[in-house]
Amino acid sequence: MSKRVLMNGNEAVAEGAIRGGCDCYFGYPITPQNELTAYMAMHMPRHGRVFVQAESEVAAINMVYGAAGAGVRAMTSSSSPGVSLKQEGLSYIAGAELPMVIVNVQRGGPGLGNIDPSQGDYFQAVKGGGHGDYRLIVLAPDSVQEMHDFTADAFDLADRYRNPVMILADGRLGQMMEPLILRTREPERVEKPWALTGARGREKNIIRSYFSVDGVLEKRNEALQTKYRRIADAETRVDPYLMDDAELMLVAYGTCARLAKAVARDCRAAGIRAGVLRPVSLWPYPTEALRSYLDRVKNILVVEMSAGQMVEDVRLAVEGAVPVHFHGRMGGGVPTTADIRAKADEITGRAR
Amino acid sequence: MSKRVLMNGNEAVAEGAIRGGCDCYFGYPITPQNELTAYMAMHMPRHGRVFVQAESEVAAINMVYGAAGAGVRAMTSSSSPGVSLKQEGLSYIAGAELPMVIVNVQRGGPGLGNIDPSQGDYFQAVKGGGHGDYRLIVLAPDSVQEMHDFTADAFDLADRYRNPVMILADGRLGQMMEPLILRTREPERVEKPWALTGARGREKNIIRSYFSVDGVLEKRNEALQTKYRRIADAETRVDPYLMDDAELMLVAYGTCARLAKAVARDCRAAGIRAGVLRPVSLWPYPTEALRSYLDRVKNILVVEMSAGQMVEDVRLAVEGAVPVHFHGRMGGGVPTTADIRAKADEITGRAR
Amino acid sequence: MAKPKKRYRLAVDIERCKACGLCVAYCPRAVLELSRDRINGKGYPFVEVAAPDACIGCQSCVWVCPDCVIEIFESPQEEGDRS
Amino acid sequence: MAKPKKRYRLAVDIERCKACGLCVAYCPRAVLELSRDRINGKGYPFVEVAAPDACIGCQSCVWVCPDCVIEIFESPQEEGDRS
Amino acid sequence: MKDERVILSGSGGQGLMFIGKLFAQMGMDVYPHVTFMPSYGAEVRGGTSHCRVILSEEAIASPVVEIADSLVVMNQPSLDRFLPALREGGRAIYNASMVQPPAGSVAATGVPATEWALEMGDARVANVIMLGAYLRKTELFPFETAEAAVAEFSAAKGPDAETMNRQALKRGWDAAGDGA
Amino acid sequence: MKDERVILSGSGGQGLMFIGKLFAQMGMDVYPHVTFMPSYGAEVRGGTSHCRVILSEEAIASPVVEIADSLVVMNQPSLDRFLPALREGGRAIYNASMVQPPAGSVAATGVPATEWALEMGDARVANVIMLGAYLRKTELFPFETAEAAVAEFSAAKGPDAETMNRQALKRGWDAAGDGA
Amino acid sequence: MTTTTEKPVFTRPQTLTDRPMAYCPGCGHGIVQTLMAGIIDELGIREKTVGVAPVGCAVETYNYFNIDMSEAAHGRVPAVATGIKRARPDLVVFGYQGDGDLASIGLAEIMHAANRGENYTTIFINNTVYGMTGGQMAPTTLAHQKTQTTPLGRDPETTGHPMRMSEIIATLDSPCLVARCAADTIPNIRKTRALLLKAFQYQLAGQGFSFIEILCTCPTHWHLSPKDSMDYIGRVLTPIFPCKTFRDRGAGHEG
Amino acid sequence: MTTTTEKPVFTRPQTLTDRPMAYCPGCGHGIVQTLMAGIIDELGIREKTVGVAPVGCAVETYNYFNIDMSEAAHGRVPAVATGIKRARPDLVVFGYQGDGDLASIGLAEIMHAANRGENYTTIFINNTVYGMTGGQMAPTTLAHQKTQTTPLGRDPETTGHPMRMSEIIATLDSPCLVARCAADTIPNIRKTRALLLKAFQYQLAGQGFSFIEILCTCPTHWHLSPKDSMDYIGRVLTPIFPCKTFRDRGAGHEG
Ligand SMILES: Cc1ncc(C[n+]2csc(CCOP(=O)(O)OP(=O)(O)O)c2C)c(N)n1
Ligand SMILES: Cc1ncc(C[n+]2csc(CCOP(=O)(O)OP(=O)(O)O)c2C)c(N)n1
Ligand code: SF4
Ligand code: SF4
Ligand code: SF4
Ligand code: SF4
Ligand code: SF4
Ligand code: SF4
Ligand SMILES: [Mg+2]
Ligand SMILES: [Mg+2]
Repeated sequence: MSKRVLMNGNEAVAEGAIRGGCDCYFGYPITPQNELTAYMAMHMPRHGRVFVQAESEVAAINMVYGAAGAGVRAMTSSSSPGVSLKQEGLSYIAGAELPMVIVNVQRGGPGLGNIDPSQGDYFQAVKGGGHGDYRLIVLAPDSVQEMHDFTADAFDLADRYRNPVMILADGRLGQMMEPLILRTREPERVEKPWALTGARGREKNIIRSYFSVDGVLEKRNEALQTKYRRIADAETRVDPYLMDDAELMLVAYGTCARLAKAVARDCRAAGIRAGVLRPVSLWPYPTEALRSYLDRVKNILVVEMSAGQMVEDVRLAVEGAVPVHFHGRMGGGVPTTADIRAKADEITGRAR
Repeated sequence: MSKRVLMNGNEAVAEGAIRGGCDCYFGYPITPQNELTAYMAMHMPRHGRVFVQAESEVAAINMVYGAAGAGVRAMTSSSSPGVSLKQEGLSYIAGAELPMVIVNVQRGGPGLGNIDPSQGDYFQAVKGGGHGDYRLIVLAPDSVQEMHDFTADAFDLADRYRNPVMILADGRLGQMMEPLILRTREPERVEKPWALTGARGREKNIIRSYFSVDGVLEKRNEALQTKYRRIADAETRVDPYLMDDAELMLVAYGTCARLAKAVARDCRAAGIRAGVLRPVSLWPYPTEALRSYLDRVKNILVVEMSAGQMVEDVRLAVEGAVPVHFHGRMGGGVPTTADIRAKADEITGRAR
Repeated sequence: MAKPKKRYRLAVDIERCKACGLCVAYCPRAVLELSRDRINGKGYPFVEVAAPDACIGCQSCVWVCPDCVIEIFESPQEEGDRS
Repeated sequence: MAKPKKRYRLAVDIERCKACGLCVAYCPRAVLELSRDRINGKGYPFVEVAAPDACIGCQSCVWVCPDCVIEIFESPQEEGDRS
Repeated sequence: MKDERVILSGSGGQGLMFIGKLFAQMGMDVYPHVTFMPSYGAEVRGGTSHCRVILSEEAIASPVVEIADSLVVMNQPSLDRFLPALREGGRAIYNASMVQPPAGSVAATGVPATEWALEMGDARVANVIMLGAYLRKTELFPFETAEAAVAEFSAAKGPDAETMNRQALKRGWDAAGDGA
Repeated sequence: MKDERVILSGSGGQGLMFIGKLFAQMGMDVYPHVTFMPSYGAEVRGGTSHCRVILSEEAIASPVVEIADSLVVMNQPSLDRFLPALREGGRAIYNASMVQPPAGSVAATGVPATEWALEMGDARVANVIMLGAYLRKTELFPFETAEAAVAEFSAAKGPDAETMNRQALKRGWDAAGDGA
Repeated sequence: MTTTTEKPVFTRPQTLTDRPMAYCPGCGHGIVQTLMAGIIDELGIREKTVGVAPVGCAVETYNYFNIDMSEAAHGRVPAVATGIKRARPDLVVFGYQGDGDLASIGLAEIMHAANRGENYTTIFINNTVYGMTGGQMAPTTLAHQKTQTTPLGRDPETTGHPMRMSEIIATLDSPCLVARCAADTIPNIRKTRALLLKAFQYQLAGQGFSFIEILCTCPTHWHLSPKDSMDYIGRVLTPIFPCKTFRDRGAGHEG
Repeated sequence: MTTTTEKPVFTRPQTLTDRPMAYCPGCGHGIVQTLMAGIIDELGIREKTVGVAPVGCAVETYNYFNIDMSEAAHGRVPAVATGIKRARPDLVVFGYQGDGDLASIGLAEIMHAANRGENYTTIFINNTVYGMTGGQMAPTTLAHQKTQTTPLGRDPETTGHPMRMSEIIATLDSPCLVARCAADTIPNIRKTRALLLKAFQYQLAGQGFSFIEILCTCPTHWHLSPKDSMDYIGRVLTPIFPCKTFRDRGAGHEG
């Protein structure tokens, strides 16, 4: 085994960002992601990089907008209520096509809710909590290792497509410690001829999303949609587990995917051919991958820590071809493997 | 014909709110809804009611939270970027179950975009732009008369369910003038024993969405979901037009629904049996109503001023039973009847 | 005519006490002490009235107590009144 | 020795002018006037140099012009130089 | 009743919104469906401010007049911009003081509204002169209806304005009489 | 290797996180899968602060121990709260200075850790005494491994702390020897 | 004169519920909230008072006061209080805020509520840190103070100097009462009580916005004992945050 | 001495593009932006200057200046400028903001950027209204001034008194230069230029945050002619918003 270190998910994200070449971090404290901000406060200056505790989440996202516009790798992180406050800024960032990384360590909602883990912000993340037609690339890690790796990857992805990338995690992934192999790969570096660096020896650059002349904004939107199709073609990520011969397909991401995998193993021990399709990119959603199993699969069980959000994307992919079932917990509740297993038994007619 | 007055949509909303018993309005200027705020500035004080120009949209939504918590009818309005800023507040309001009305006169996005009409905030409105599992009741008027009536209704609905209600309009509906019959029906008045009125002769009341004790927030969420099902059962609204024998079903709301209706008439003149299913409540979505036509309908054409947002709800309802087509314009563009007609012809194999 | 010295009774709601020690520190008469051998339900060595007779009813303990643990009563002046 | 009086040429970019009249109002020598009979492409009766010789080059017109319409040049001192 | 779709356009200060609303208001008493759409957003540019009014027997799909029955234009950019939207055989009422007569198969009526308004002592009534001419041409309403509407709309501006506007309406109306 | 699922719990200042992390760290060198989960959120209440460590050959579904192989409890509320989570035949190591011996079919080992720590002159090392006892019972690691880990973890706190912690570990380890 | 029955000198205010406060031992929030409860009792306004609790350590204030209360999103207490007071001017409304809440994320809201002269009372707990989230830098954190997000101490060159909110609020014309006090010594706690009482009285008289800043301990994140924390206020905080009344328009005239 | 060729006295600054400004006739934005362009020319920093444009009438400032520029969401200019300057400290950064942008929705951001002493220059256009959206009340609107949202005039009792931002910013320790001037008379416009120049110089010297408030006309929403608007500044505005330098730390020392 390579040398592993024990870190919690929040710290793993922070160190992933640093190794991913994050130049500037702007954040505002909120539980359950404070360790991330604290880590950045300690380590960014040590690397000669920028850490700023912003006066609010709104300020933080707009600082990121500024720094990203200036062509450096910039990042912010928060948890649910704080991420809601960033929605206007995210829409601006997407509209101005700025690369940046945002981390949401989700907690129970709605409102102040609580600080327990949740996946209640799926819609916000993948459909667009801000205004207008735009997309974030959304990655959903399910381990501390992935918290680390995905964050580092996110910076490359963001630069490659001039698009914001969100790491959608939850309080449990943020708080738990696991062994972790630290990233050593160098970040990909792309030219940013569009960045604000001073108009020396070239035309001036403008970072904007306002296009008041008739038809121009629509053209911009069409270009965005074209880019989104390009991203969907190239960057859809999925993790199939025991899916080769599965008749029961569990679909779950993040924390729930780990539970689903345990349940799948457990089911198989009991003779139920279960497998897990874990969407790793939540946008672009692995619709095609999911569809590719529909000829063999007899039932689908979606597991989420929400009232049923991702299940809509599953149903959009399935289009009625196979029954889609749902097991969800809300407001900080986390499904147990026992409950998921019971649901699986019920679906497959093996209820005990 | 009853006595009609000529008003633009923004003023019609404002006067609808006043006649709907709005006690307090809190707003912040933004085009294309400034006439609404201006009307309230002029008329609320004349009725002895409260008008406050807040320092921001964030402040405005939280003032509404305060006033609604105190048991009065409260409202705010804005346009896309401003509504994005209200997402945290809306999640709090939904979580605390406060009745209130919010109006979004949508404009082109993402980002600063432009001030032309748009339906790009559909996802935000119906899926939840804020964090956590919550729902707004979302009504989509398609005329100045409905701007007026729905706003007045919205206050009753909000009180009945202790739930925020959104009027989802667009710049065109806000700016255009049409004749209007002013509302005379008295608002429904419900008791609000939960409101903050001073703990005189009763237990204290608390307005909150924070529930830190294990399991309590989940219970709250379950109660919310139960309420949402109740709303879905009772308050789904739909407007079928020429649907009795339609083989081509156009699905569109608001501004696009008017266009769709003209296209349907036009199609029929050309021998195409077209009809329009106009969702009036966008949440709860008229899924069942839509499904009820699927045995006769051969094609569905969804028309939106977006890259394709409501079309997902149509596809969720249709589940692959009938082909679902889409025609959309973005970033302030409005479909023309000619383009919709051309698409209809293409779908029905009558392309000219 | 010299005023008769007033006497006070302190009522300590020990379950509320978090043993922060502020009342002890601010009492001008060393009336109060944190328990050396007892703890309350939350595990705190709550405050005890070590020298009840010394109390002058100045309320300093009340002013500083963050948990409103202590109530003070002025005892009747008759002899034999203290239990 | 009396300084020879300097002479100035004003270059007015009439398409930029919005006829706000500020230069006219602030010119100490009544050099400028809004046109009474001509308008520019945007429909504004742009500013005209009515009394070119009166200009003292004080730049007041430049300081107040919101649209940077006017440029000023000091003319060479030779006679016959003005066209 | 014939449906009527009109675009009224001019420069910012020429009061097109006023006469557009006035026309919509008149239409409202007669037509079941009426829309008035001001220019806003990306439309406000190039020196024109405009509005569109539709009077219709049928529900109106879009308040944005795609093909107009009539144009009322008070400056040149307005004519240039909106002439393509005028239907074959449509009518254009133009402010002859500031606009060149349109070419092509257009029933064009020129009224030197700005000149006349200046003669009348208030440049601001040029719009009502144009309205008078337009109304006469459409033959949708009798003069009395128009006069009453103008009076009502002008009332808030005081009796002088009212008189002035009545006169302006009449002047436009008369100018657009037979053969004009 | 056997999988191990342990809940370590006590009051806020008793240093459970420290020994929990230490244990996870030791496990990391041997087991492919390790999780350490601190209590947070709704779990932080009722006078207990706790963490859960899982060492496993297989991928770990949930870092929240639903059924524990072991409990390490340093105060009474901790035992009361977590005893139900201990599996049939599981082991409980309890701080005999503050906790009543558990009833039922539990392999319970009491160590008067607080008392001993006070004797050693630093109440704060009670946690390491508990760790020593726990490690001895699990038989997962030799003493030397534990000692090295304690040394490494204590290093940052200075040589005195390191010595003290080594001694504490030894004392716990010995106390939990055969028959304890 | 002799008394024959026990006479209460201090008893638990009726405005306090039985719920134990969840603050850390020795926390300043508890001192202030006990004072407030006593004042609400004294003024007899418990049944018409509505409080607005912040997000911060005081988030569950509604559990401690036996009055109607509202939670507010982080920083938005002034907006929520404005909404309540405008909706029901007959109520007595107070907003209770920490320094992160008021001076950082909610700075625009407090300034504008103050500027509008909203007729409610603000109690501002300045403990120079974010208590609830684990002791991060607040706008009021002192230069060189170590916090979770200033692990080497706050560097004024890059993170700014401590913001003096009373001074800032006092630049506005509308507030009727702006003062800073401290909950450290007995005389100071008494003064604090007097100021709070005055603030509520001004509100009752329709005088408009009042702002009472209270320097409070956070023993937990100051890493000091409760008593040392109290001493720290006088020794370290008050030289930088002077206790004084910056505005006192006096009671008397309505509106 | 006689000259033989024409000598330029004033020519269009290179920093200005050819695009006509979209402001109304006589608008103060144009006066200030012409000054700014001249200063950028004078300092020779066009190629390393980055401006941040607000949402407001000046939203398309990037069309007028021949420099790199960023749009910012309404009120967030200071955050965006902070992001840019922190990312690239070698750039010269300015934020340009209206009174709605800076004093209303963006109040927290400007205060905190000022408090952190961010090393960029703020140009604050105070025209006492929301120009872009049609003339609503701004925080700086005068008492009794009629606007779209105060149709009967601003009532200070319910909507507050005009906020004096320079005075407020000057309560903070970090800013190196805080001043108010006016773009009305020739001497005042000259003074404005001098202040703007100084602000940029201080930034170049690493002195930190500077704040130049400029009283500017909005003839359109003041319903006055351009000239009357200019006079209105001196007659009506400056008595309430005194033109003065509130802080000038002087150049000289770095950081
Ligand atoms: C929008 C949002 N951002 C951040 C948080 C996290 N948060 C909770 S309390 C708090 C700060 C508390 O500090 P302060 O206001 O000083 O109160 P104290 O706890 O010190 O009394 C923060 C940042 C939140 N709940 N919501
Ligand atoms: C979030 C958001 N809210 C509101 C608006 C609408 N809006 C645009 S500019 C503006 C105010 C402009 O006023 P000011 O800052 O004073 O600039 P001015 O136009 O007067 O120069 C407002 C409210 C917006 N674009 N975004
Ligand atoms: S009242 Fe005074 S003397 Fe008595 S215990 Fe309290 S502080 Fe001590
Ligand atoms: S001040 Fe209160 S909580 Fe603290 S020790 Fe004394 S009684 Fe207990
Ligand atoms: S330079 Fe002076 S004198 Fe010459 S035109 Fe301009 S203002 Fe008038
Ligand atoms: S100041 Fe400029 S824009 Fe105004 S009239 Fe003079 S030249 Fe024209
Ligand atoms: S963290 Fe600080 S402010 Fe919060 S309760 Fe504890 S001592 Fe009080
Ligand atoms: S509205 Fe006012 S501020 Fe805006 S451009 Fe016109 S005059 Fe200038
Ligand atoms: Mg604090
Ligand atoms: Mg302004």
